[in-house]
Amino acid sequence: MLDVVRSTDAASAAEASRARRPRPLSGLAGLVRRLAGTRIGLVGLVIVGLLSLAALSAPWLPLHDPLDLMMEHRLEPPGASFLLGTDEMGRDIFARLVWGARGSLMIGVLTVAIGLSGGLFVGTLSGYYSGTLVESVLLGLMDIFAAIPLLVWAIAIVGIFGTGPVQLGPLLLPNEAKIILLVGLLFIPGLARVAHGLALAEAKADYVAARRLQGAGAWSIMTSDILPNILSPIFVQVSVLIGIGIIIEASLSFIGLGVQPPTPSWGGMLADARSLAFSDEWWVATWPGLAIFLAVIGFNLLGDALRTVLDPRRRDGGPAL
Amino acid sequence: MTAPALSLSDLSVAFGPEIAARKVVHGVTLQVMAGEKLAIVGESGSGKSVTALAVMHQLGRAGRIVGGSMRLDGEDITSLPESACHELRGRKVAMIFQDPMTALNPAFTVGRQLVDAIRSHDDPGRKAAWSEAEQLLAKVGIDDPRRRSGQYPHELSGGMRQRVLIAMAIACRPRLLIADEPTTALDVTVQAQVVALLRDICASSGIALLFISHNLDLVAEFCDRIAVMYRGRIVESGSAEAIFSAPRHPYTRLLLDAVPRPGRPLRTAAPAPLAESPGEGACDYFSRCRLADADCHVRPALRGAGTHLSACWRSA
Amino acid sequence: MWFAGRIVSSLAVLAAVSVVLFALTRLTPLSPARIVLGADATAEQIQAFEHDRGLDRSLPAQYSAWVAQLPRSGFGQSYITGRSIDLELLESLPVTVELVAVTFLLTLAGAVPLGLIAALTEDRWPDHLIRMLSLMAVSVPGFWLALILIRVFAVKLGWVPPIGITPLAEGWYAHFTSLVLPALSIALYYIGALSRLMRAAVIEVLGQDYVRTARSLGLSRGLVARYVVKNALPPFVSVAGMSFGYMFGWAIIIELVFNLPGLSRALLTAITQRDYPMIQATVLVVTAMFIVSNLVADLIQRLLNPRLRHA
Amino acid sequence: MTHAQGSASPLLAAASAGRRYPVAHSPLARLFDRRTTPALLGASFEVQAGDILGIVGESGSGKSTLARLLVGLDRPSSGRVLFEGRDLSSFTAADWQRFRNRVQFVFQGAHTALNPRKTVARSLSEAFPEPPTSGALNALLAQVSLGPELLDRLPHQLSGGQKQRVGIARALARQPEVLIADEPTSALDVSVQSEIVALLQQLHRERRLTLVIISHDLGLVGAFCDRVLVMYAGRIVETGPAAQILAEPAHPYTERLVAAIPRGLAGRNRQADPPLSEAARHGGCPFEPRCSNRIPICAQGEPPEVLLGDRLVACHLAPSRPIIAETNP
Repeated sequence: MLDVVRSTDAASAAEASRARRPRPLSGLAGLVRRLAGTRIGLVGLVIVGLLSLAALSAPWLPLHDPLDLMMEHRLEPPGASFLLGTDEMGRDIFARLVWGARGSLMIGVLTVAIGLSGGLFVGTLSGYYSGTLVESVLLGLMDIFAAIPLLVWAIAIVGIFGTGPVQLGPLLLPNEAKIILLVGLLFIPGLARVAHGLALAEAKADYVAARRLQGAGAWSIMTSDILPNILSPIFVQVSVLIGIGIIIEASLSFIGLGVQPPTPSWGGMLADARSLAFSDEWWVATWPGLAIFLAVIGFNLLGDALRTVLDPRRRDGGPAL
Repeated sequence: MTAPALSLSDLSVAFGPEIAARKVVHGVTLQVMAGEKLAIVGESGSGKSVTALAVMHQLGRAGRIVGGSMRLDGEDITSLPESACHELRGRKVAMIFQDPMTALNPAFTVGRQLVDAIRSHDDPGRKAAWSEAEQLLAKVGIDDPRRRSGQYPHELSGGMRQRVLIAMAIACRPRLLIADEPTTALDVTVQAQVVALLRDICASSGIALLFISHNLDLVAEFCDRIAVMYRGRIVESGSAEAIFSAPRHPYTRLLLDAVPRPGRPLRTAAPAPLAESPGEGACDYFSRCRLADADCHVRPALRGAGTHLSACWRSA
Repeated sequence: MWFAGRIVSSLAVLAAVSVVLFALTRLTPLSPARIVLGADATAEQIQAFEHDRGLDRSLPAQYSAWVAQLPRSGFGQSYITGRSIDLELLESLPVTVELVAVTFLLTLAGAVPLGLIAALTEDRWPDHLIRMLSLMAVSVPGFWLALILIRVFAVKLGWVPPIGITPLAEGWYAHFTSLVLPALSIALYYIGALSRLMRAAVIEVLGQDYVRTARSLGLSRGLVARYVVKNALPPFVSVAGMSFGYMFGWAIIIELVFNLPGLSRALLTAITQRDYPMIQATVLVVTAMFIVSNLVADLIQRLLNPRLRHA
Repeated sequence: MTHAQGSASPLLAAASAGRRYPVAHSPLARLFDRRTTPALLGASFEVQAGDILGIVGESGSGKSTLARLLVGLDRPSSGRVLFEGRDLSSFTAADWQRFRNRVQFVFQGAHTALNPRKTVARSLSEAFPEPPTSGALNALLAQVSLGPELLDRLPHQLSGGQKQRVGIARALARQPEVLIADEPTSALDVSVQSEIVALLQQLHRERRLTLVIISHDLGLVGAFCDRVLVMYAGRIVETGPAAQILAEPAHPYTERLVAAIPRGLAGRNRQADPPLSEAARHGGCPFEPRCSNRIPICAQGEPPEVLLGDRLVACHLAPSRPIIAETNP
């Protein structure tokens, strides 16, 4: 029952049912098709797809103005005129949810984009130059970064710099940009460690030595051999990290350090609804919470599906935070 | 007359889900008598390891026996509940695997693992088990067993680990010992020692040995009988002398020629050109065979006079 | 030897982190004097304030002065209240540590058995159920869960107090129950994440050759389980150690919801007041906790893994 | 006497080439921990154009390290590796380019020899200095008896033997004169092994390819190579013509290796040497702890290299052993 057959004979026999090598990505379309082939992947795709669509098309949807204070409609329960009801200030909750999705998804995706590019860069470089000063310095730097409890630092830094826009050279960074940069930077060490381990294994593989014997340069080997081979196990974590990014953004907004009012955000809506959570106006605190939950579970489902599709051999539980 | 230690008749094993099952062992019949050493020889994918795992009831979830029967010491073990499998393994049949580097638990000392093996059937008590463990280590040729038993696997060489594994396998005096390529991962000099150890153990304890290998030269040195497997079927079987000196199946001949031997030039013919593709039910060796002709579109059965059998229309 | 090296490197990391943190607080465009003294403070007043606190000196000079005073007067005084920061931390830190400790125990109690069950029933219904639940657990934002828990268990059912912490003086049980909801709000995520990790680690070990060896020798299920767990624990321990540190971060948010007098109150108050010495001290303490918990996790991992021990 | 690219220089040579690896992984730790482990303790030998040289030894004997030094994948930490009399360490970028066009490497046919995400066509194309035509790719595959239908396949869609053939084809792309192969058959089934050996022999015959074959299998190397070099614990313990070494090993370690070759019925009831202590020895003969012929001097001094006919043997006892092969024609 618990036996796992490992001998070469049995393995080759079982090969028919289970691919042993990760199949290469054949374009985004191919990946989406394979994701949709799994049940959880399909659910994840639908959730993430619908949310993204809603977020992108918010300005063109027939919605109430999310900022419009209709004091005469304060705390109206869900119904025909207000699909999900209104909040304490008489704003339409549904409209605010749709507009709030923009910030949540954008921040989630962009933080991971920063973490991913940084992590891949550091990981590949340090893995390829294993045993040299490059690796020591980069990994030492990552150790320092990794010694930082992410959330506390995010809170402290936003606290220190304030929630207002910050001038950085020619750029005026709104608070959202600060959070994206910050959380993205703090995502780097975890991804870099994983990438480093994978790149190290690839760099030791014979095919890399073969490339060196062909006179291929370090850059060419890193970009055309190592990077594509470590991408899919890393990719599996991306989805999960987007979910974490969304939760962090919502948490920061909840304590007033994230997306600033009046811009609608899910975390901010929950902060407004805090006092109502204990009263009978349940809907005010329920919908934004559900929205976060739905978005995060959508990305987590996608992550699980990606794991099955891209990397059937590795089955770790994903990063914990 | 005593029953054979192991008797397989018409055993078939398949992998995969019911609808897409792939048969990897087709009707294998063989017997190993007590104290006898039988070798199964074949290339990877020939089904030799799967046959062994079927005997151990360790096919995993994907694999299952789909035909035939297995008897161990006269007792039918074809289908057994999990609890009975536990009784079977270690006590009646034990197995050693190819890679000694990964087959020992890295988190426990070798003495502890040996003691666990000893105590898992007929527990003689902790103290007695430890002294028995030291005796076993000495028996498999490990110097200073007391010190060695306190060491972790990573502190031992590959040859020594394989000796420990052999000690664990014979700890409960099984009737049958299955060794799946136990020497492939070892250096040649160590390989010779491990083979010698297995031979001595069979001789002194009467344990039957089923030795799985891809090297005919190696098994011909010490096994009594040889069965050659190809694509899940036995294609030739007989005494080691008969097979080695008068091979009948072209695949056996290929295996014999493939191993370089000192004092003999390599007979390395280029692979035969692919003949026309055979249909269903043709001889499995058809596309690689130089002798194949129209007869070979029908798969030959294992046949022959006496104990030397082969599955080839061309064999005399 | 190894441990000494590890402690030295941990201290080095802590020092590096403190530099970064110090630099960040000093690099902000806003002078704390503005906040402390109010909008209509004169330039002279501000200068005097900054001079008093050494804020007009160069960054390295400020840092070395700060380090020099650490052993004598600890983290110094708050800009705002003038109180000793050490005293302030001594009041708030125990609350947070206790909350995190309870959270951690809840997490272990939930994650280990669930992960084991899921691994041992891989691809059958208990596994599917646990995986689905853990997936949901890691998707619930903790502060929202806290709101729900308060509404259900405190407001509707009245089993526990909705907010605040009942002092230990009022009885062990009352004290503990007042911590259960906040702890659960944090723990649920980690139960989900760590049970998945445990499952993966056990499944990985179950596929190892030595487990096959143990089975082929007819070792009892209990023994095989012990073999598996001892080998599956090291990766679990390392992530669990890291999680212990991360829990402090979530504790800050959850404490706010439950209005607990922990680090959260200290930090968030300090943030609104731009009380930089206080922010610095709080974050540094949490970071130190994080580093120590990772160190302990490494130590346990070494004890569990003879390969590392002998290296 | 110096050779400047003279024809008298051997094609490839090692002059007391040794390699030690630092114990500490990072350069910072190496400042404090200067310990090193020797992988190769100084090997000297020559490869002449057209030779087939076999290097034999057990795992950890330093044979793979030696192979990596010969092909420039790693630099010796002591001694030199010479190509046509020139030290590899003095090579310029242009020299390396030329060297790589002439000396190539075949990896063990394990699953990491080919990039799992690159098609056969891509892996082979990269081996050419210039992007090749499809005709060139087909011709290259034909040299290793593979058909063009494999070009679009990924490594996991190939059999073990096919993978190894692609690996050989990759090494042949620049039409090298020297091919160094590290365990080219050890990952393969016996029946496939012989096909790969046949392919290498054919290449040697048809293209006068110089071959250096590294293997743990003395039987294979002995049957295939002209000259054999036996390594033990980072040292060369015996060098000589393959036939002589197999028939009449002079070093006790070689003797053991020869005795351990499975020989079918002929080897029946052969007694294996008893296992001996596997402790490493510092100072003295490295093989002393395992040697059944040892005498007191073996533990004290490193054995000298003794010339016995065509052979070099590093053994204290070598001069006193009767060598039959030497007297035979």
